[in-house]
Amino acid sequence: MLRRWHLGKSGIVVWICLALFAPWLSPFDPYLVVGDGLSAPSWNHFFGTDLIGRDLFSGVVYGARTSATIVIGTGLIVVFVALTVGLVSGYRGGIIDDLLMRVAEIFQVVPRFFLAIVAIAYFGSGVEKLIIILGLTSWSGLARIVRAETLSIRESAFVEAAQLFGSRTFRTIFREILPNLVPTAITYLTLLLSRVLLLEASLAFIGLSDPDSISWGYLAGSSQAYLRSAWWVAVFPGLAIMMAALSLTSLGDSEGRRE
Amino acid sequence: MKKSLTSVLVSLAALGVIPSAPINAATPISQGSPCTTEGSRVEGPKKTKLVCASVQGERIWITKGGDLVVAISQDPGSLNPAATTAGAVHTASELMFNGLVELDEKLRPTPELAESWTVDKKAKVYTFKLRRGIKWHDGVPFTSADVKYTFDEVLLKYHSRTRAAMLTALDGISTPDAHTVRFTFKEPYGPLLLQLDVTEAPILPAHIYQGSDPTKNSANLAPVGTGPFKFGSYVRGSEIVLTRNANYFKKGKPYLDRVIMRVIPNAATQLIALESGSVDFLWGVPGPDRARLLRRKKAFNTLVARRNPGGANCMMTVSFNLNRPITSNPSVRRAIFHAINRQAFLTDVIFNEGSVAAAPFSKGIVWAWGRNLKLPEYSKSKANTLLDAAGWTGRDGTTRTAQGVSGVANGTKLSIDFLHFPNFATYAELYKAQLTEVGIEVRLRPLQSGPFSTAVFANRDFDTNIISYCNGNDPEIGIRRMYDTAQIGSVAFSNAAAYSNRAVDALFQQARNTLDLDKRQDLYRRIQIQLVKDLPYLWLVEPKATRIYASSCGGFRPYSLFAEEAYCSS
Amino acid sequence: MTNESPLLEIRDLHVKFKSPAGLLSAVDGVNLSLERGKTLGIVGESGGGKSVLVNAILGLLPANALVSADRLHFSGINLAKLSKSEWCQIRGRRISMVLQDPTTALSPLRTIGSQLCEAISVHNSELGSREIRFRSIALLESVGISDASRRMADYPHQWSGGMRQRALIAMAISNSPELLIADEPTTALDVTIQAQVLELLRSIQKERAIAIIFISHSLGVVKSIADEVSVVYAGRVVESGSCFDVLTGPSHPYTQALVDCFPEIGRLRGSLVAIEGQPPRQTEGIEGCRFRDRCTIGRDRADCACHDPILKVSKGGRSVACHAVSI
Amino acid sequence: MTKYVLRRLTQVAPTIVGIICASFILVRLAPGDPIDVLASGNGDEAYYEFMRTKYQLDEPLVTQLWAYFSNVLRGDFGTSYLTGEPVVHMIIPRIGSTVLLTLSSIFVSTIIGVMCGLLAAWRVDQTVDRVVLRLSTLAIAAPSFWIAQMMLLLFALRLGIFPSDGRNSPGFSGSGMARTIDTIWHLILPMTVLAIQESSTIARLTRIGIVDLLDEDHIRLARAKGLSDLQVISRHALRGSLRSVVTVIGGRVGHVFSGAVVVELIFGWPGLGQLVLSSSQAQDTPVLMGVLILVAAAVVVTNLATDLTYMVIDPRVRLR
Repeated sequence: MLRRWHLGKSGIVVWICLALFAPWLSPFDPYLVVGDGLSAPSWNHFFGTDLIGRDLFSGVVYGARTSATIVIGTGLIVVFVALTVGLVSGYRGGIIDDLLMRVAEIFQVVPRFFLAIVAIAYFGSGVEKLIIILGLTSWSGLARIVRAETLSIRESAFVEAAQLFGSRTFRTIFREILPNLVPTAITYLTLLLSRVLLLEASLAFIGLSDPDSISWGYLAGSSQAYLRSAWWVAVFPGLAIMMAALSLTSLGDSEGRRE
Repeated sequence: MKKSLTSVLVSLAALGVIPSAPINAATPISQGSPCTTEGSRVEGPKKTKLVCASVQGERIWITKGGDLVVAISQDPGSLNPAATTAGAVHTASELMFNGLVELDEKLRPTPELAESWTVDKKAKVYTFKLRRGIKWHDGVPFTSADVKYTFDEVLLKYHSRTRAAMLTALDGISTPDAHTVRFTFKEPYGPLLLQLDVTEAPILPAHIYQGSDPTKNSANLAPVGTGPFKFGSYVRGSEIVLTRNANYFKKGKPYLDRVIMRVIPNAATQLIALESGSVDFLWGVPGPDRARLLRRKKAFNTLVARRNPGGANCMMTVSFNLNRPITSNPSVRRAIFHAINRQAFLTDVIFNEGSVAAAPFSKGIVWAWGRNLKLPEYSKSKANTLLDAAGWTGRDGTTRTAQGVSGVANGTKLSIDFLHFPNFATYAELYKAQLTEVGIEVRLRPLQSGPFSTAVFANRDFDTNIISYCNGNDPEIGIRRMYDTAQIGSVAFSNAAAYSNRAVDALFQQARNTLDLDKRQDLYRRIQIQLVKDLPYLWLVEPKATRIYASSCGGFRPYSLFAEEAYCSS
Repeated sequence: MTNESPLLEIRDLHVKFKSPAGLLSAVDGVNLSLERGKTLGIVGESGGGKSVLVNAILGLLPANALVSADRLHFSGINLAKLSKSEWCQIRGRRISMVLQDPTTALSPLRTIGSQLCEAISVHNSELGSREIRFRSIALLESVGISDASRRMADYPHQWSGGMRQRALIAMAISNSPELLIADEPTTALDVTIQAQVLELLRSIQKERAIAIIFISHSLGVVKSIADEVSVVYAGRVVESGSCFDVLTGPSHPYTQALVDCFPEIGRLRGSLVAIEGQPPRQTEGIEGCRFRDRCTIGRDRADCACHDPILKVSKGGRSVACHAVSI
Repeated sequence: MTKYVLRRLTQVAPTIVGIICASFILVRLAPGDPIDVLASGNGDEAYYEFMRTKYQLDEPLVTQLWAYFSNVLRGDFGTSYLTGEPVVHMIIPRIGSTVLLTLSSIFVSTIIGVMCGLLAAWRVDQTVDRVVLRLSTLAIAAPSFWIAQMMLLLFALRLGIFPSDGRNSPGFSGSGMARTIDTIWHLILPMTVLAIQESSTIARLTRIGIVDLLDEDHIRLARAKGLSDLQVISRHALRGSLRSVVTVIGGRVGHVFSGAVVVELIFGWPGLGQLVLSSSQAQDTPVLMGVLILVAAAVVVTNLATDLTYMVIDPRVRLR
C-alpha cells in the first residue's frame, strides 16, 4: 500500500513538473514544424515527429500542461458546485433540497460523453468549453455525498446543542463537514479526474477536441488512425495518459483508504 | 473463412485428392486480360466461369456475378439523391438511378436516359430525346413526365446546387411528348449539359412520388430507379444491399449480382476489413496506410478520382475576411501567400493525393482553369519584407505588432484566427505552424458545419478560414458563388471573402450567357488574372481521392455509377 | 490458585498488526485467567486493546494480525494451534460472544428467527427444522421476549435496541457455551435498558454456570457483575484483582483516575474528574511507563521515564504495574 | 411500500420533464443554422426561407418548446433535418443494437466483475487480490480506443477469428438460429471491449463493498457463531453485498452508454452511438435531442429499477 501511494504521488509530481517547466524541458516549440512528417523516434526526436513534422516529445511535455489545466479546472468546478449545492441542499432541506436534487439528478442521468458530444457539436470545442462541459456534468455525485454528510451532521446532537446556544450553525456545519469529507472527496475526485483525462482522449478520437492547445488527449486521440503506419504518434501520448490516470487512481485508492 | 476453405481445396488439389481442372496450356487467360471473341470459358482450379465483356470501352475477360462489398463512412439515412446534395446519400444511392446525360472523364456529356439533344443557337432552349423502352425497377415505363416532375418538384426545391444554378435562369420545362423534354431559359444558359448527370440531377419516378412530400416518401428508404442496380434491403446504420437490375437499359450490364454498402465509420476499421477480406472497396485510405498497403502486397489496386458523389473538383481554399483591417490589406494577404508552403500541405496533409493549386479555378475543369498564372511562391523573406512594409514589425521569433497600420492601433499584435471543420485539423495545425514562423499568431477555432457557417457567413466573425470549395464541373456551378458580389450574405459556402469587383461580376455574367467554349474560356481567364492580382482567397491544394480495392475486383469508374461495369472474382 | 486448571488461561499474549507504517502493537504481554462459572471484567478506555484481546481469544483477528503467546489455552485446548475447522467447533458452541451494538450485530436483511436458528443449526446438524425453531422460541422466551413465536419472523429494524440485545444474548447462549464474551453489551443502550440487560446476564450466569468475560469502559457496570477485574491500558494489564478490592482500593494511578470518573464508586471528592489526554496510539518505541504523560504522580519521576513497569503480583491475587506503588 | 414506489415514481416525472426542457434550451442556445447543413454549401435565400418554414424554425421559442414537449409526450420526436424522416423511425432500429451491446456487456462484466471482486475481497491483501487490483487499474486507465484497436488488430486481422465490423456478415440473409449465431459472432469483440473496462470497475467496487462488509459486526458475529468461511460468504456477505453490487450496476448504465459510442464507432456497430456521432456532425437537432432524451430516460428507469431492487433485497426499505 505504501508503494502504491508513492507511485501515485510520484506520478503526479512528474506530471506537475512537466507542466510547470515545459518550456525548459522540451527541446522544440511543439507548435512548429521542425522535421519531416512522421519520422520515427531518434536522438533528435525522442518520440519521433507527428504528421506535419512537429516534435512529439515536446508535444507530450507541453501536453502535460493542457491536460493538467483541464483536470484542475474540471476539479475546481466540481468541488465548487458540489459544495454549494450539497451544503445548501442538506442545510436548508425542504423544497430547495428537492429542487436541487432533481437538478442534480438531471445532470447525473444524462451520460457525460453524450452531453459532451452534443454540446461540442453546437458550441464548438476548446479547452475552456471542455472544462465547463465536463465540470457541469460531473458535480452531482459529490454534491450528493456533501448533502448526506450535511444532513447527518445537522441532525446530530452536537449541532442541536450548538443551535441551543445560538452559534452560527452554517459555519459549524461547514467546519464540521469539510474535514469529514476530505477522504471521500479525494477518492471521488481522483477517480473522476482520471476519467476526465480518458474522456478528453475519446473526444479527440472522434474528432471533437481543440487543436490549438496540444493536450495528451488530443495527441493520442487524433492520431489513432496512424497507429499501424507510425506507431509512435499513437503510443507515446497514450502512455502519458495511462500513467497519469494510473497515478490519479492509485493516489485516490491510498488517500481514500486512510481514514 | 472463405480463405481457409480455398487454401484447403488448393492443398487437396496439390495432393491429387481432387482432380484439378485441365489447364489450357496454350493460352492461359486471367480475369482482366483482353478478349475479342464473344462467349465464355472455364478457367482455373476453381472452375470459374469467365465471360468476355465490355468494360470502359475495352473488351476483357471477367467473372460475372458475385458480390462487391463497399465500405461507406456514414449511414445515409435516406436513399433519395434528388432531394439532397449530401455525399453520404449520393454515395449509397446513385447506382440505382440515372441522369439525363453522363459526363465522361473529360466532362464530355454522353447519352444516358437521353439518347440525343439539341440546343438552339441562343442557348436558351434545350430539347432532349429520351431513350425508349426504359423501365423503372417496378416495371412502369420511364417517360418525360418523370423528368419534368423530378425537376419541378424535387431538384429545383431540394437539390441545393441545381436549385441555386438553375431556378432563377429557368423559364420552364415542357414535355411535347412522352419521350421529349424541353428546357427553356430566360436568357442564354451555357452550363446546362454539365448539370444533368446522376450527381446533379438524378431522375425519380413520378408515379411513386407524385402528390407526396418528396422528403418523406417511403420510397426514400426503398427507392425505385432506372439504374444498374435495384434496391435490395437497408438495415439502418449497418448496410444497404443493391441487387442486379436484369432489365437495365444498357444490355448485359451490370456484371455484379449484388453491391453491398457497408457502414464502417472508422477509417482504421475499414482498412482492417479490407485487409481481412470482408470488404472489397474503400473510397479512400489515409496516406501512410495507403503507401504501406500498396508496398506490401499486390492484393490491392488503386484508382484516383477527382469526382466524388458529393461534388467534383474540390479545392482546399483559405478565405480572407476582406472586411477586417488586417486581412483587407492586399500586401498582408500576399505576405501570407508567400509564407505558406503549399507543397508541405500536399505531402504532409494529403500525402500527395492531389496537387498544389495552380490557379484560382480547379485543374479539373480542364478548359477553364488558368494555365501559366503565377501565384505568389513560397518565400519567407518576401513575406517578411511585405509585412515589414505594411507596418507589421517585430523581432525574429516573436509576434509582429502594428506600427502605423491604418485601422489598427499601434502596438496591436498581428494575431488572426482560423476557422475550420474539426476534420481539417491537420490543415489548421500546419497553417498555424507556418505563419508562426513569419511572426503571425494564429488562433485555431474548430467548428462543426453549423456554427462554422453562422460564424463565417452570417456573422462574418473570422479573419481567415478554410473551406473545401467544390468547383463543380463548370465554373458556373461551383466557382461563381465564391466571387460574385450578389453572393455576399448569410447563405453558407458562398462568397466567404466578401470579394466584390464589378468587372469580375460582369465577366461571370457574360460567361454564363455565352455558349461558345473558347469565348467562355477567354472570359474565365480574364477573371482569374484579376483574382490573382486581388488574392481574396488562398488557393491551397486540390485533393483527389484514391479508391483502394481488392485486386480480385476491377472495372471501377472514377466518376458516377462507379460499379456499373465492375466485376469481382469471388 | 486452585488445583484445577482454569477455563481460560492466557500468558504473555502479544498481538501486532502489519501496516504500511510497520508493525503496530495492539496487545502487549497480557496475562489473564478465568475460572469456570466466574465473571471477569476487563476495563479500560476505548482504543486500549480490549476488543483485539477478545478477537484473539475467538480467533477472529484479521489476516494481517500476528499473534504470539506463551500460553493461550481454553479448557485445556491450545487455541493458538487450532485449524479453521476446529475453530468452527469452538466458536458459538463453547465460546460465544455478545457484541456492543445490537443494531449492527444483526444482519438487517434476514429475520431474527433465521439468524437465531442458524446459531443453533450450525452446531446441531442432527436437529430438524421444527426442533430448531422450537428451541429458538424457547430461547427468546427465556431472555424475556414475549410473543416469541410470532416475532421470529420480524426483521431487526422492527425491534427496539434492548430487544435486539436480548436476541443476541439468546443467540450467544443457544448452545450452552462454557464461556461468554460480552464486548460492551450495554454501551449502546439506554440506562434503564442497560440495567435490564445486566440483570439478564446475571441471571443467565446463575442458572447456567457460564463463565463470562465482561468488557466495559465503565467501572460502574463492571462492578455490578464481575468477580475479578483487569484494568487494561495501551495493550497492557496495569492492575488486576478481585472486583471489590480493585474498585475500593485502586493502586494504579490509571485505575484511580477511572474510579474518580464514577463518583458513586469512589469516595466522593466533590467533583468529577476527567482523565486528560488520550492513550498512545502507537506503543512501539515508547520509553518508560505508557501512562506517564497522563499520570499525576509519574510525570516527573525518573524511573517512570526510563523503565516500563512490570506487573508485580501481591498476596490476595492482586497485581499492579506501577513504579510508584509498592506492594 | 406502495407509498415508497409512488414517491419514487413522482420523482421520475419532473426529472424527465427537466431533461426535455434542458436539452431543448441547450440546443436552442447554440449558434448555428441547421439549414446550412441541408444546403451543404449551396442554396439561396429563398431555399433558406422555405426550409425554415418547413421545420417551424421561425416560430417563437416558447411556442417551439411547448410544441416539442407535447409532441414528445405523444411519442413524436419530430423529423430529421437531414433526411426528413421521423426521428422515431431512425432511433428504433438502432435501439436494439445498442441494447444488445450494452446489456450483454453489462451482463458479462457483472458476472466477471462480481466474481473477481469476491475473489479479491476474500483473499484481501493477498496475491489474487493484488493481481485483480493491478489488472483492473490498468484496464481502467487505458483509453478504450486503444483496447478496441488492439483487439481488432489481433483477433480480426492477425488471427482472423472474429469479424472486424458490423452486426452481421455482409449481405447476410439467413434467419433464425443462423442469424443469431452470426450476430453473436459479431458481438463478441465489441462486447468484450466494453466489458473489460466495466468488469474492472465492477470488480473494484464489489471488492471494496465486500471488504467493508466483512468488517461489519454482523459478519463478525456470524463467524463468532461458528460459521465456516464459506457459510459466512454465502449466507451473509453475498446477500449483504448484493445491495452494493446492484448500486454499482445501476450506476454503470450511463457509463456503458457513453463507452458504447466509441466502441460502436470502431466496430461499425449500428447503434445509437453512431447515430449520435453522425447527427452531431450534421447538427441534426431533432435526432440528437431524441437520442439524448431517450438515453437519459433509460438511465432514469434503471435508477428506478435499482431502487425497486433495493426494496426487494432490503426489508428496511420494503417494510417502511
